[in-house]
Amino acid sequence: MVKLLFFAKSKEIVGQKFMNLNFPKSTTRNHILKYIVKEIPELEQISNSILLSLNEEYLDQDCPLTLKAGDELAIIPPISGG
Amino acid sequence: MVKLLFFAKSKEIVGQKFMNLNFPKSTTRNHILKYIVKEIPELEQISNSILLSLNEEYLDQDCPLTLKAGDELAIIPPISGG
Amino acid sequence: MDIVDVVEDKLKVDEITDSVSSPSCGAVSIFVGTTRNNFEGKQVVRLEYEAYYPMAKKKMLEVCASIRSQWDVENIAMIHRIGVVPVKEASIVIAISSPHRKESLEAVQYAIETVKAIVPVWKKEIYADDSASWKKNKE
Amino acid sequence: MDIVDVVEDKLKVDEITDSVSSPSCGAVSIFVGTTRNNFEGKQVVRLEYEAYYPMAKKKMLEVCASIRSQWDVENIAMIHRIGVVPVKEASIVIAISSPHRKESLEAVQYAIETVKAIVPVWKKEIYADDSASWKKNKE
Repeated sequence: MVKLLFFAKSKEIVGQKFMNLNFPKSTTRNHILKYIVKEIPELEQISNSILLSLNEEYLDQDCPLTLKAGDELAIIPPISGG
Repeated sequence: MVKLLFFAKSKEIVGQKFMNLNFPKSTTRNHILKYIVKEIPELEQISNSILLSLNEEYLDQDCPLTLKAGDELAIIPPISGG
Repeated sequence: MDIVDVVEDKLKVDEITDSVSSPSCGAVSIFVGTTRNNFEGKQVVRLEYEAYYPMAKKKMLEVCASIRSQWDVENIAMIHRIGVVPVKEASIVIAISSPHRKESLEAVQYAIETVKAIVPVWKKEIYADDSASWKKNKE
Repeated sequence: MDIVDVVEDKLKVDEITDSVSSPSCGAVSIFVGTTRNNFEGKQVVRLEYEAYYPMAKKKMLEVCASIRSQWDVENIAMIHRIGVVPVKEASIVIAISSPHRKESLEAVQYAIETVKAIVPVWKKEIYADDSASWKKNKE
């Protein structure tokens, strides 16, 4: 089980702060995003503008990666701090 | 009579904050400086590094100028504010 | 010393300045981001900030490390306020001390640019007509 | 609003920041010049500042005018402390607010450079061995 966190607009859309999901173990950033949108179709509207993070690091590139239990994914809508 | 103010090192050299002096009425920056050094020879040691101000404006150039009673001249050693 | 934090309380510029000042430094440069009362003609009544806490702190520490690789600075503090921030109050304070002024002046400018680009914090503007909008920092 | 002053009291960064912040501004950039404890290996125990009061204020107002001719800023405060300034305490605080951050960040850098170049204020360093030296700002 992987914990998926929602912030800002994505949190408003989903209506909760996080969700536990079973992701495929061997995957890539783009597969994760597709999987999230399949599981939570309301997120499709913002899927082009969001970033993903894994264990507090941005997933910038679509490289192969392996998820393990306890990993923390997050949906990062466009940031606006400062 | 013109009031001549001393600051920082020039004040330490002269030992007072100001002095009233009778300057020639029609003069220039360079004449004023020569006149000051003639009246107060101790200032010669710093005369190459100081600026002069007249009524709170720097005398940058050696242009003709006219002094009148009540004018305020000041010796401005190298500044170090901030 | 690097001090980074995400807090819900009002930010105190004096305390943050004191926390970075050092007897071997001649300069502290500070940037304070404050809440504006307008956006494209609409009246902003308040801002609400939220953060991905641990990642925000981690990214702020990365900004500190990046500053230190570029400038000779002594102490860095970056404190972001979240929750409701009323108009005129500070949402972020960045304070940097350095032996000479040039370093902290340049570093504070780099710091706010970089924080805005990489630290996961979100701002929602709430307008006088009750509408609201999640903002997006410019690239 | 331009606030310039030469004072003998301890400078309060909070108060000066508040005095420039404005509901229409998103940024306040601040520079704090502080007393260092060393100069070329010599231990500085304190600094003594003196100013040509009226001319110093006049020149600070000129710096304000010059800033406004170059950047869109809202409020400017420049307060120079004179008399004895102990190590670590502030000798000058410059705070500038602007609607957007770029303007106040650039303006505060220009402000401290220009103040150091034209405002008639003098600093004497007093060292641990009782010797002293009138300083000179670099060009």
